[in-house]
Amino acid sequence: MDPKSEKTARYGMVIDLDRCTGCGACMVACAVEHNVPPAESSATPRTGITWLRVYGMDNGPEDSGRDTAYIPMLCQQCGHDTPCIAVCPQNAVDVDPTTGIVGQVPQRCLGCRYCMTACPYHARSFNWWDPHWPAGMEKTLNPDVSPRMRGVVEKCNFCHARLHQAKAKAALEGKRDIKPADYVPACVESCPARAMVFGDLNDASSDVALAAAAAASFQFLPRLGTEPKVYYRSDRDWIRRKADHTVHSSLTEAEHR
Amino acid sequence: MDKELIPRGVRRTTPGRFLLWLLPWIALLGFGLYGAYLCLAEGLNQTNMDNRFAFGLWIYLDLTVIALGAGAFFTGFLLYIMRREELRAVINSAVVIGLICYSGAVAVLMVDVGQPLRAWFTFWHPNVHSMLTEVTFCLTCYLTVLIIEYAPVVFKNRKLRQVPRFLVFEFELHKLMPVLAGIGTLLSFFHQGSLGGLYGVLRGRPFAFREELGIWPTTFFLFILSAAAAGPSFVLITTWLVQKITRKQLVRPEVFRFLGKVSGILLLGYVLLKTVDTFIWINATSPSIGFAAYSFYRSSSFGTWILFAEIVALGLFPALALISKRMCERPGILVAAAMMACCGVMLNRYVMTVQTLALPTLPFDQFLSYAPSWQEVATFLAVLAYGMLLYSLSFRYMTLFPQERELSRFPGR
Amino acid sequence: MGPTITRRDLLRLAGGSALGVIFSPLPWKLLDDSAIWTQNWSLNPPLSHAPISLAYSTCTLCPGGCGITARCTGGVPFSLTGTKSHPVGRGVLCAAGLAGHQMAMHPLRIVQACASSGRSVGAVISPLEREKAIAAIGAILNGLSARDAPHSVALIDRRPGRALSAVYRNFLSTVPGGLYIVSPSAEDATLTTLQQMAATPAWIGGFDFEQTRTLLSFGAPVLEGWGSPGQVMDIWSKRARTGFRLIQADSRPSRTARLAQTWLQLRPGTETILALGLGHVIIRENLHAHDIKRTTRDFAEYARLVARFDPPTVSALCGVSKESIEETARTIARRPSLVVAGTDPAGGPLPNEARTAIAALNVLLGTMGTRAGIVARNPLPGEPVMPPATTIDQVPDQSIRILIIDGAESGYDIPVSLLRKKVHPQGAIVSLSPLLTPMTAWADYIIPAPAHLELLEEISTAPGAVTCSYALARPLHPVREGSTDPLDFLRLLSAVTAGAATTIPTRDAMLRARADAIHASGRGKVFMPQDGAWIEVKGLATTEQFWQKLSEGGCWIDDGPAQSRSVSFSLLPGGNDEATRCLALLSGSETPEGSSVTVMPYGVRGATASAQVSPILSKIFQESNLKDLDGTALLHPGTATSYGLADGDSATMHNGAGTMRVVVRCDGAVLPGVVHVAAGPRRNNSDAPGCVGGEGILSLCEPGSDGTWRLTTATIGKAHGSEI
Amino acid sequence: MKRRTLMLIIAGVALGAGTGWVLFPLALYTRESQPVNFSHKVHTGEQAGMTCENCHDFTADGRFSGIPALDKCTGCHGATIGSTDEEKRFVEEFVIPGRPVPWRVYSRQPDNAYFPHAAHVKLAGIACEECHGPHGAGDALPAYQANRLTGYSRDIWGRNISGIPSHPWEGMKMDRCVRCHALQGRTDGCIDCHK
Repeated sequence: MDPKSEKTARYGMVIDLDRCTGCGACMVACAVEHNVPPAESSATPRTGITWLRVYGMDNGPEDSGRDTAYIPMLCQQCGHDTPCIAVCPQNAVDVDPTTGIVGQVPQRCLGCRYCMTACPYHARSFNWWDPHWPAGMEKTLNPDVSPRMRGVVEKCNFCHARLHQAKAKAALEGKRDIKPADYVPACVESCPARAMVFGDLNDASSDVALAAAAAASFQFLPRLGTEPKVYYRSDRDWIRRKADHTVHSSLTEAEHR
Repeated sequence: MDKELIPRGVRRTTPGRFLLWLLPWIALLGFGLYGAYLCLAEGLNQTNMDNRFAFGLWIYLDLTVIALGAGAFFTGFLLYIMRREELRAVINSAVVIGLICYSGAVAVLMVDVGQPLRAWFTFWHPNVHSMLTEVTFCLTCYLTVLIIEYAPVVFKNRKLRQVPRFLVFEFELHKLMPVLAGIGTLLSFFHQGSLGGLYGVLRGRPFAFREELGIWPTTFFLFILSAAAAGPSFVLITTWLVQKITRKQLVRPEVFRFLGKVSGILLLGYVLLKTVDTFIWINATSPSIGFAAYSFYRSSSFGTWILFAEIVALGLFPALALISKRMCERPGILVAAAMMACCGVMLNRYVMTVQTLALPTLPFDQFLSYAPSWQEVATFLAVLAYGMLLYSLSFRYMTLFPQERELSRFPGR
Repeated sequence: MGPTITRRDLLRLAGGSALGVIFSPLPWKLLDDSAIWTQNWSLNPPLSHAPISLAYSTCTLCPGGCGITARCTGGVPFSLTGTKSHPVGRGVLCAAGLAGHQMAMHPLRIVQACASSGRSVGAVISPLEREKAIAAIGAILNGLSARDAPHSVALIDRRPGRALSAVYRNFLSTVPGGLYIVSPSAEDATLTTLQQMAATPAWIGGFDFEQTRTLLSFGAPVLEGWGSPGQVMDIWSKRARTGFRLIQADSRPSRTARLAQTWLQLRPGTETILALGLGHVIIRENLHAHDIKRTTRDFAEYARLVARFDPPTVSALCGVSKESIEETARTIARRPSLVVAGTDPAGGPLPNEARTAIAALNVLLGTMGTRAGIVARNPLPGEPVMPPATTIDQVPDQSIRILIIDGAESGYDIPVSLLRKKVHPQGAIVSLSPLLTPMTAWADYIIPAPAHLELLEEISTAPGAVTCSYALARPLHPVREGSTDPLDFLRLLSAVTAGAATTIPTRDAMLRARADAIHASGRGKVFMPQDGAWIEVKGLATTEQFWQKLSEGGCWIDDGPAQSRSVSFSLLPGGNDEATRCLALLSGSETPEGSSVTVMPYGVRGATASAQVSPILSKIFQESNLKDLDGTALLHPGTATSYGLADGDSATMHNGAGTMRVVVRCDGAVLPGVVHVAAGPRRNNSDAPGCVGGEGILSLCEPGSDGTWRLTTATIGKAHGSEI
Repeated sequence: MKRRTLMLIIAGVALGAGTGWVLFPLALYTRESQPVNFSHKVHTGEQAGMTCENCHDFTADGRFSGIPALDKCTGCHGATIGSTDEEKRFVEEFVIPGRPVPWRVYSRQPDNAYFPHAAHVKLAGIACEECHGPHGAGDALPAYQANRLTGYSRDIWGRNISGIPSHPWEGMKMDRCVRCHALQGRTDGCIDCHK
């Protein structure tokens, strides 16, 4: 490999669903970090812009014997057959060869929303409105992330701006590879329950790689073959069963609905 | 002035009545353009689409009109390549319909995308793997072809013929027609197909995802076939409608029957392949990614009846009707069958667009519904009105049906 | 050839120039630039290029006291995170805190004194010169005689325990007829009750959560805003290892209830019965502390009372199975365990007997003063020890001339109807809130305080904590022109108040006094956010040094809890009447008549009708279904259909107190016949600032004879006509 | 006849080309002069002998400070040290009131473009002049020109309207970055340079 370019990483995440309490701190931290504007008055859960969204999931029975899990859903950074990349007509979506992060460039996007129909995780949001900030609040924008304009799609990129800064810091010291501690996404940093672990899956010794390899860890919709780099973990069987969408579960789901 | 423009030997209503006919369509066009303006000026919050229903009425109707507009390329193909001369009677009309459908679809797409000013990026930074790139390229190219094909029809106009250069040009173009028809066929083949591929490649949408033949999912070929089948039927219907509205006989009955037969044969082929594909999908494709095909039909009003309607009621039945000689003797049945064929294809496009998006993928998702906003409807009505206007003008001032003149001289032949 | 220019000539010229233009940069660059223009066509704000810096402060949105590390560009904060390894915040912030730096730019920020044009819905709030407003208040104050309204000035402090609170109390004690009122937070509710039950009223306690293994919570929002989020989440996420168990007794399927290992879904208003039922099992099975006779003064009476509350009876009344009642009693009897009573930020306090019955369980189990139980806490140095303050429901009606509502958010919401009832018709309500909350909108005068992180403030011991802490909240924004420091307001008010002869300290002096007292005590150590170092207070020679450390963002922590003195408690402080009140419950509460449903308001700390959150919290309230917008009504699907309602419908609720519009959300976990209505944030930009809006569900809540309003009845039906 | 036609067409071409090449740039760009006529020559030359890094340096976290803040200047120019009127004006208008100088930045990239100086200067060892040209030797600051349509500096596109650089350092559009990275054999994703 070219010595000029840094060693290739595969950034990924493991989210512990037994720790998550659905407090929503990650969602706010994410929106603040990425200069996502507050909702328009008529915005709804279906038209809002959330790079990261926490869903509630019940085990079915609706007596007090029921169990609930809160599931933070962000771009799963699919590592294979990434559904959104192939469909974009003008290369606004790509997977970064050195980090494995699926990137989205709003300035290239023409807003056809084909990628949104392609994403099974509903991890993409469209800018249905022009972005608006209350007077004065635009002064509190994060200088490392450019705000998006109306009519384009946006999504999680593992706080890539933070990776930029980590790399710049390393470069100043003449290094190409960053210190893992210098690159932590906003959601991971903010989680009060410390439910999220982030790092390089290629680095077998990293916490995230170990957690991802652990028995209790799993992916959502693994059978689609998109190999998400966002893993989840739980000791509760019913969650793992639902996440691994099988023919059987899909039928019972339908019954349930 | 108006008189001099009307082709020789045919009778057309008075300018006054013609204007009266145009007025409502002009009004509708105005209303529709206002809706489109709102979407462009205020942004797509004017629509009822959302992050889950990222495609809505517009995409569905684009697919539909392009399927119905396939008449243009397929008639051209049969006439110029397969040398089926009887189709010369409707080729001009078919071309106009194609032009309307395609230009309309492109116009709506320009409103549908969030950043129309960046549309040209697709040509400058194309992603060759994207079905949508294929669609964009073929659509624009084919639209140009249609315009060139439409040109001679215009130049044939009585007044324009007086300019000698135009006459020469028109003559030259005519020699070009077979080539254009060939190119048109090729282009249409690809964009009709890639419109189908659009959904077939959606690995993340188990309802739409299909196995691949070569580099294309099966929907690619099914869309081509269904469009080719629906096209002639639509030409048949429109011609019949024009006859009814103008109370004139424009083409000989055998033309209708031929169109019907062509449509029927293709439709039968489509139905067979669709059935095979559906079985593969139910038993292999969809289970392989963890979804039981039946679950798609349990979660809502989209019951299995849709499959039946799409394949049998609006597929097999009209196909058989169109093929059988005895039935096609009766124009009523012929037209009805053609309509059913078109409805079947429209239903297919509807299911592919709407049901695909309405169905949940994640275990905690809900089945979603969507109803277009008036701005969305209006924008599409604008296309309808524009089509009506363009067709009416073409019919009045150009020769869309060459047989009309003699038929009007010896009616009932 | 003639000189005449023909049409064709022009055509040729045009054609030529078209050709020329094609071969010039014009069309191509225009195409490119127009596309680049779309990058900022919607006038996206330009980003700052100023240098990046870090600033340390403390969050004052709630009494939790989490440490803040702010990233600033050109001195303006653009992102907040919890200060790493902060002793109170544990390096994290809650959702509201993460957007705290935006509160100063809140669209509903009030930046000048205002007066309301009336008390009816739709009355308009218009700016008024501050001095004029104060003069008007003074006129009312001195216009009314002590006969009409004995309480000249009353002040509601929703965050007691601050240096400011002490100044308030001081001021009010000097004013003849001055009255100091609190609305305690969920954590304090249990502790103040225990204080009332204790023989020595000076006793202060804290929950030793870290150590305890079983927590029985009666509706306390343990996982949704309790103490400092960092600490609770820490305990929760370690539960797999420590075996920490949460048992939630709650009628509502709150997040806490859904997540708790055990959820006892009891019928609304049956907390007292369940608590006494548990007491019954504990005594019957001899699970109580061995020295119970010594630590309590009225065990016999209590035992006699709970004898009547056998599991079958209780189960029938609460809707909790006999088995799970006994199971729960046995679980909490396996010490270390804790029992806490909840106070929903929007639902208001539990009735007295419920609070005592629940608190009594702690005494019964002997968790008082023991490790992992409720341990005595040393008072904060310099904090005057005062008897528990009154709550609004204890104040006689129409007895207040001027009611001041402090801007700080913490305790439960108070229905405006209740406030109005307590204030004399000619009296006035004055709000010091910097934000136009639905509650503030009802005030007669608004003297807005500076916003969050604009003023040098102090934040002391988090409610329910076992050790005291103290930190300063350094301002990250300049104070906005037109807002008034509450201290200045007191100064101006005392000038117009007859007999008010007190000197109000300056903010700096007020806080330094506290700091000096702590330094003088020589106790504890200071955590420094810059490097995470700990500095012994003894090691700091001068008070100035200590103050310096605090103003750099340091956080002072007392060493360890106080050595527990054995305190004796009364299990039935109310005596016989309380016993009879409890026994009356056995006859069962009257269920609402046919057409109407039981209504329970609920809310999240810091995001209720009396609070505003940053508009960016729309992500969790409006742009997702994670938390509920104001007026969300949770119903059981069955109940919904029986009233002809479906999920997502808009419905109207009505009772004697008023009418309101709600949005139906069906949830199978809600008890039939019960409607939980959210008092939360509204949609962004939906409040028209300056216009008096309803206070949501609280406007339907009439305080009952027991001074609570968490349960009311109303009719519900499909809404007709346009949005209200 | 034919000649007339030809002449007319040629005239047309000239007209069109003229508009496109001459009038269009004039219409497209604004011209603004800098608040202070700063002379790089004076500072970098014999008298002062400063280097680029003296003023345009890095902060500890690896960010590039770009145009220095006022305090950098105040370090030497706390009071007038030279003899020029321009410096006198600068001290009176900015240093004494402590008003930051509203410099217009010639090479400011759009907000959505991310260019880490650290990586290019420290790792790749690219000299400042390679991208910024020899303006360090310039005595006067050229007028700042902003594109009326996009609002970005003309130097991003390049002074030459055709987009073909007349000097190797001219123009800072994406294709230039891409070309160089391609030559370095680097593999990048879009978001490596877009934020």
